[in-house]
Amino acid sequence: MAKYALQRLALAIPVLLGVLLVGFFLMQVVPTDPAIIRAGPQATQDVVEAIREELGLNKPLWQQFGLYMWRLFQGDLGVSIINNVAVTQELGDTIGPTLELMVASLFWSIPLGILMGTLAAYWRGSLIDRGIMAISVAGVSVPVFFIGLLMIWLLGFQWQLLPFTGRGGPLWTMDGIMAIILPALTLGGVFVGPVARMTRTAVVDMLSADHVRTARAKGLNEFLVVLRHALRNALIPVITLIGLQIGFLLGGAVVTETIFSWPGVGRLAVGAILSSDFPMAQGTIIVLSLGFILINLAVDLLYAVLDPRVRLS
Amino acid sequence: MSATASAGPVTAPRRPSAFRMLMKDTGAAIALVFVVLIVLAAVFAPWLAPKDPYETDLMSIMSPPSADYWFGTDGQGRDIFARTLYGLQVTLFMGLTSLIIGGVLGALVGFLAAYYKRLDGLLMRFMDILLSFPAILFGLALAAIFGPGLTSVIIALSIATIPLMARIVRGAAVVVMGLDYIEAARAVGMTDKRIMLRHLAPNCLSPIFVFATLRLGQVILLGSALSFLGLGAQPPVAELGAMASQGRNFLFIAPHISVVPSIAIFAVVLAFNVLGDALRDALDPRLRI
Amino acid sequence: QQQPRNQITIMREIDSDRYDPHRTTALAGGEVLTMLSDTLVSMDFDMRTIRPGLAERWEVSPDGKTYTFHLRRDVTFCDGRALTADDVVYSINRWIGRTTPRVVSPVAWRAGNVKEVRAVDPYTVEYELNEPFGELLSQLTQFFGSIVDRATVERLGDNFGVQGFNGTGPYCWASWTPRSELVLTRHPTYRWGPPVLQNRGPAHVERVVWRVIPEAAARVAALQAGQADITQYIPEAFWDGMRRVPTLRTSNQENYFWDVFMGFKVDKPVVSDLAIRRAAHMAVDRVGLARAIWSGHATPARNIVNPNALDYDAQSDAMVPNYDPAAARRTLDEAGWRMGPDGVRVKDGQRATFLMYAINNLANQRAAEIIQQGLRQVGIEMRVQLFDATVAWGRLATQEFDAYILSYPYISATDALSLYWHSRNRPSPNRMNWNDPQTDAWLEEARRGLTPEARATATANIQRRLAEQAPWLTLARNQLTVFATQRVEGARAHGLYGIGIYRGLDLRVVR
Amino acid sequence: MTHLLEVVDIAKHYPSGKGAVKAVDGVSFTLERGETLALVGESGCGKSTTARLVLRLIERSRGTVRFNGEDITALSPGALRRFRRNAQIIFQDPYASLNPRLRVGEAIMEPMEVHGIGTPAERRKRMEELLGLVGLAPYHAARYPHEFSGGQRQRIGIARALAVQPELVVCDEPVSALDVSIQAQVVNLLKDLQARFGLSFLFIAHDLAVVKHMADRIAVMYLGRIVEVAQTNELFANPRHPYTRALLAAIPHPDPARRGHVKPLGGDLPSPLNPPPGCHFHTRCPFATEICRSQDPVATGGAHSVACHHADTLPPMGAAYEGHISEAARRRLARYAEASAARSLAG
Amino acid sequence: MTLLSVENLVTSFKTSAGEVRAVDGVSIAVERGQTLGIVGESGCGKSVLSLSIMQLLAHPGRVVEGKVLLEGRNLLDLSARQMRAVRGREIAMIFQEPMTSLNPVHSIGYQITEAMRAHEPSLSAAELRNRAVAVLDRVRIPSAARRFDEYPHQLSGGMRQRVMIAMALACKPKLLIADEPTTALDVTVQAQILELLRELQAENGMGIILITHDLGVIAEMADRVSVMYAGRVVERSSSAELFDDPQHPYTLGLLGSIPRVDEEKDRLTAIEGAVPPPFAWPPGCRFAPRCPFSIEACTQAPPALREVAPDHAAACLEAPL
Ligand SMILES: Nc1ncnc2c1ncn2[C@@H]1O[C@H](COP(=O)(O)OP(=O)(O)OP(=O)(O)O)[C@@H](O)[C@H]1O
Ligand SMILES: Nc1ncnc2c1ncn2[C@@H]1O[C@H](COP(=O)(O)OP(=O)(O)OP(=O)(O)O)[C@@H](O)[C@H]1O
Ligand SMILES: [Mg+2]
Ligand SMILES: [Mg+2]
Repeated sequence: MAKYALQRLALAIPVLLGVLLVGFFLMQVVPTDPAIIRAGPQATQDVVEAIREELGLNKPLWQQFGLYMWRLFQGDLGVSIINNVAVTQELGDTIGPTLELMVASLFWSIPLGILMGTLAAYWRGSLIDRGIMAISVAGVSVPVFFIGLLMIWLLGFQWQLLPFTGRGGPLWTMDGIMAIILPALTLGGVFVGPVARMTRTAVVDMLSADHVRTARAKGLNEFLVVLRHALRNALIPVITLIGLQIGFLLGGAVVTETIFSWPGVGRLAVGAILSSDFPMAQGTIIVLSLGFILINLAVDLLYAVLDPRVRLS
Repeated sequence: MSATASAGPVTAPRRPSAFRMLMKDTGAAIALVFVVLIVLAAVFAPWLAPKDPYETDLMSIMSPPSADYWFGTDGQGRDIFARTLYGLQVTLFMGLTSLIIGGVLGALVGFLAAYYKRLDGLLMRFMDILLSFPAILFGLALAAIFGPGLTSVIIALSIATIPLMARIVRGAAVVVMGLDYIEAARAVGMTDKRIMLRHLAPNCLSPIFVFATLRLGQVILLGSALSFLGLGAQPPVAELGAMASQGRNFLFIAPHISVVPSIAIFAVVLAFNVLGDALRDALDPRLRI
Repeated sequence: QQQPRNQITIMREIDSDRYDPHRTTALAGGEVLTMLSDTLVSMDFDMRTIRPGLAERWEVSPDGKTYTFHLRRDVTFCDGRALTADDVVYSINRWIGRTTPRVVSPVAWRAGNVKEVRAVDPYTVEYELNEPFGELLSQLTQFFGSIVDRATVERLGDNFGVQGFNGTGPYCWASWTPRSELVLTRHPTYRWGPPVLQNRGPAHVERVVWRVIPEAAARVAALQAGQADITQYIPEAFWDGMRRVPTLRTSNQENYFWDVFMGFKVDKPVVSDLAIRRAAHMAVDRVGLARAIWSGHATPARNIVNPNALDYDAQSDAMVPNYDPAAARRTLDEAGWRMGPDGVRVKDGQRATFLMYAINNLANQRAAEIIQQGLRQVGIEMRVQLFDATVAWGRLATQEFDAYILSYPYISATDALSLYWHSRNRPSPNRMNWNDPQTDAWLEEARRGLTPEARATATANIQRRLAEQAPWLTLARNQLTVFATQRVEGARAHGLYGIGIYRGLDLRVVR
Repeated sequence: MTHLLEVVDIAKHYPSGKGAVKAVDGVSFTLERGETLALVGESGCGKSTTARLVLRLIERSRGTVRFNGEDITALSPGALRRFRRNAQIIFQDPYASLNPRLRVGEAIMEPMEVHGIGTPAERRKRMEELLGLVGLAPYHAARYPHEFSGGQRQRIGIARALAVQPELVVCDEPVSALDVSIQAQVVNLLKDLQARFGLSFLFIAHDLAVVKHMADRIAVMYLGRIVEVAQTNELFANPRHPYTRALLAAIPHPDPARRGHVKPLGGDLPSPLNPPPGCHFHTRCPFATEICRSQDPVATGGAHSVACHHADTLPPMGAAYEGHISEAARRRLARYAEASAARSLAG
Repeated sequence: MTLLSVENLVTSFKTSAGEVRAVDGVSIAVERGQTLGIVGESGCGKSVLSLSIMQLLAHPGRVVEGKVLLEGRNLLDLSARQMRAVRGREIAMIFQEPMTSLNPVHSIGYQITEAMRAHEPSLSAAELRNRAVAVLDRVRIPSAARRFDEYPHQLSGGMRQRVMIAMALACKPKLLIADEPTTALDVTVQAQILELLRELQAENGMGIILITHDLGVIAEMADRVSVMYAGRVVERSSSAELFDDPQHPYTLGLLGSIPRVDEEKDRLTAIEGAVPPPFAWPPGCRFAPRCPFSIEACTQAPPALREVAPDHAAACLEAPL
């Protein structure tokens, strides 16, 4: 297990380097000179030069990369072109709300998706199955923003049930909870479908597996058979696939944050890109990728916990 | 091994073609017809559209669907029906282009990785790295580099498709590579190229096909989301995501402006997904993801 | 859900890049800065009468060149330090670029042609001009004239108004999350509010939260649901509906001068051709535009200056070409612009195409598309590029584009004209690159404005000239309505520089 | 005269996480023209790997393989292609051995095409001949593999292997996946073809009964090594290696009278990842002594070679299995065979 | 009383090609302490028969006719709940693939105790563990106590099959159905497992239904044999009788097809053709198309299984041959 974990970690390292490299080159290829932007439109040539010097932009590329890595290592991603705030600080402020939103969406969508998938698999071919699968395929086909807009229109505006204008505060306050419901419903809404489909497939596979027949032959009741022998095993592939789908969720999060004015990294990223705030854009992209890598790492480890074949080898 | 394997029929009834199996599934048949209609509608948008999609009618701003404007007009008094037709064109173009670019490259990588085991580790590790960036991040990064626009979106989606296709193809190809007929082909002295083209690739087509259909839906969703965020197609281009994005400001007074293009995206993606599911069931039930 | 009792939330569409009165000209900056700081004099709701501010009274020398301001003695900054004449001198100097490090305010000219600003004693400031400037007091009411604390400015450097602020306003800087939320807290010892308001201080509410909600729909719903209290950023499309909502109150400002226009760079190819510019005037249906984009809550415009503004010249209104696509085509035909195969006219191998820049907001987006379509009908192609507000200002200062859409507030004809048309103000805000010695001369005359008649004549001359040369297409004159929930009182629309809530001292939570 | 095939100390080690999987670890044998050499052993002992090494479908870790005196492990790509005309393979899984997208006729003609044998018309003719040879009809050529049963597919696989007229055919468990009745058909076919074309077979199997029926000589493999090689009858009559004895003792014979004669061998097959030191078999061997645990035994004994330290001192095994088949059964079987032959002639 | 008797069992599958009777009127019987061998080629319905007895048929399969009497009680009449009490407790089953029949994510100890817990919920954890270790010991798993917490993938194929047997024996069933328990194993391991089964039967006196396609295994293990072909029993007798006096042409064909170690033969006597798939089963005798002795009448009506010798039945018009 420890070895497996290390292996996974080792695998993550080139990926990590890739992310950082891409982040670095992002800043290299943007059509704008960071020094000029930093200096402002009226700055004189020597001011720009001074800033170039300060930022190390005159050094050869590999040295710049080293410098960049060193700064990164110290948690320095530069400052926003727009308002001079340290990128790390902005990221620090926005990462919480993003995590909050993601967790809140996964919190309900994964259990529900798994439940739906399991029910559909168990009653394969029945009306229940068809109904659930119809919902799921609709779920994977619907644009996030459509769900979001419908939520805002109906639940927020027409019926005035819930707020939709950003974060209401920390999650332990009533306001915080009320404010997160619609975004979490929206973001989770696009996740239920995929999870249900994956679960159904995996559980159907498992239900026809030999060991499930063995479990039935032992005289176990159906609940235990499904729970311990079909679903438990099905979770292994489902977890992996969920890990892969996290990217999908991330995309949804960016849209959801934008629609609901949620002060998260996704919205920050979009804003930074639209305002050509390259350091900020770079920071958000690095952070989002890192988050994704971490989640996948966690999923891999969880996978190992669930699967003794991996855990014990 | 048991003796189970020979239960195969002496004269099995000819396996029904995938197309027949598709048509047996009502949902899939409808989806197929729908997809064909959508493609036709997109291709013939200039002839089908009753109005110029860019013509602004300042006398009827945000008017609800009517006999004159079937889907109503948008905030600039443009015919949403016409714009939706053109939007389908843009959306499908975006989806297909990125699918083809990413798919071809990905399939190439997948085949090479499966065939040349020595390349496998390297290529797939690289694919893993690509896979570590969710598509949306490619979208963000490319928009950051080249500025928002359809081209950025297409490149981003192509790149994001490469590792997925590579994995699918490699997965399928590795299974086929393990089959004896590949070994037989090698034993007979065939060249690598011949084996790949004649024995390997044709037997990996089903998963490629299925994946492509399903991926097209995903790509369209992603692309329209990027446009919705303002990172993709730029106004006044009639792109469904961008249209929905513009309309959301008037959600409470003229919901149809957002809802119509959203539903159009939904319908297109749904059709591709239903079709993809049915294709998968028909071609290769083991491919369920 | 309900707001805390002592808090008021004001919504807006976009954020400012910074909150430094001498470095920003954005409305988003100004609306907050009027709460964070004070000016020497204040503007009444009639948009003409100057009232006391930090200066309780003032004298003007007979030659109109020296203004003496007598400051209140009870004024303190948010950090508790008392305000003295030195602060005023420092702030005005900073505005006009006479401090080190030098700050370049894009609107330094608004302070007049300053000879020197001196502290005569701790509570008296002498403001000496090189030439008379009839508008000085009105200009000093604007947020550019805000008095700031030198120590804080020097401590924060580039981050002044980004990471902190120190002013004498009714509210103090608490925190800023760019593009999301800016929080102000009450200045507890404040009691020097301008006499135009009922409450002279301290403010009734403890916290004012400025929340950025980019979605118009979200703002509308948030107001209706009581999640926020006040906003002036409701698209006109919603106004009629919102006015019928019983839980909301509205406040209109009649004397509101805020115009949306499209300016042409008169020295760039294609748009340098008067025929093109005049044709553009004739191709754009401004009545339709007002109806379409602003749902009828904007006044279709012709002349550069609002008819209600001081020194408006009615005659030049008639000289501005009216909407008439047929005439536009004729004009272009006559000028030798032949229709090309792609529907774009050509003359001497030059396609009738130009690039337009604008801030990326909903109204601009929509207006641009409509104008684009109108121009296309007469054979002119307008390429559009929209920029996020944060970058747009930078891009608008360049020479990359041929035309641009912007909107701006003004106080009077002189104010409006001297902002944009003096050759000295090139490249920005004179983005038209209008370089005409005659205009400059008229402008000087109007500015000096020794007699109202002389001033009126000079401004009328400019208006006529510009109507003739058509470098500027006024698209619409906006109206100001501030929407508030029944929960708050005192949200009266003011409109100075487009700012809805002036100082915010009257704001009060009633439920 | 050289041997048709001479394998000398060939090995294949697959790298793996910890150490190497020694799938084949020093195997040597020879095969003469027209002879059938069987390779038997339990699952995972390296039979298929040996087969692939012989055909150079995988690269060896060590050793040489000579075909007609030529070292094929050193062949250039062109020479290797020529070699492939002379050595072919038949697989175990009838479902995996045919490309489902190729018509059966194409599958059989393809090897000829690759080697440029004949004109298209000649190839077609030869393909039809081959189909007839394996008991199929010419009209089958236009069908796809999925339209055939397992036994028929195995015949197609045989036809494809014979298309290039090889001298050597490696049969990797060609009948293990088939039902008994079909198995008999294929075994008969292989024997007929061998007699007719003078083929040499390297015949891999784990069913000793089938091996006895097919092979001239038998090599018994255990964990990547050959432990005993002998003429078929000699091996059955006088098995000298303890493992060979255990294998023979474990066969359940279709004879209730012999019920209970099965003597299981204790323990499991060790992993080829880290085979036991010394004689690989010592962990399960009832006769193992100290020397077995430390020293590799060397094969001795010429025509009947054994790799066992105690080969000469082992107690005799007792009489080989002598079947008892009742008279009634024998008579009926004969009648069945007659009737069957008559029918197939008639039909 | 007969331990288990199956009478005229018909199991059908609804498929796209129509209804398929995979088991078509099969009757078998097992006594306590006796082993019934069921032999037949792939696809003849052996597994479907055993799953029908256990009522574990997957979806399209359904028992449409017949009786399954366990000590006189018709299992087909039981409720789902009652049937669960029978499974594992009175009839246990082991399957062909030891690799996949165990759940890879649970320890083998858990899987064994689970069976016991299902039937005796009152047992404490410690008791469960002790009994599981004891039964693992019984199936000769070395250091059983340690193995208890191991997972299937850590065991060899033979060990896994032993665990399967241990699981089946956990509740001391009266009848064990073993569906090709050794097909996937090597001969040496097969011999171990067969010996183990024989020992356990001697100890417990349980009845065994042993399904196989290997006549050698039948000869080795079975007391009585039913030969199946295409969903029907074609011959039934004691094991000794079957080999000494085979009566059905199919049985003959099978015997002729296997190479015998004790015989030198040039050619095997193969059965022509292949087993037809269920939807193509001919009317009349299903073996008729492949049978060298078939006559016109064979293709008319299915021949009944009738006594051709004492305690020896065959379903052939020609029998006794
Ligand atoms: N490509 C490979 N990589 C790693 N190990 C391998 C590979 N191929 C085979 N092995 C290992 O080599 C050993 C011998 O395999 P091989 O297939 O030759 O056995 P076999 O005797 O043919 O067995 P079977 O009767 O099951 O076909 C096995 O332990 C197997 O796991
Ligand atoms: N789910 C099913 N749907 C349709 N037909 C089925 C199904 N399961 C089994 N059958 C049919 O029932 C017949 C008997 O199958 P069964 O599995 O009992 O054979 P078997 O004798 O156990 O063969 P093997 O030796 O391969 O295990 C087969 O021909 C098969 O086609
Ligand atoms: Mg093998
Ligand atoms: Mg079976």
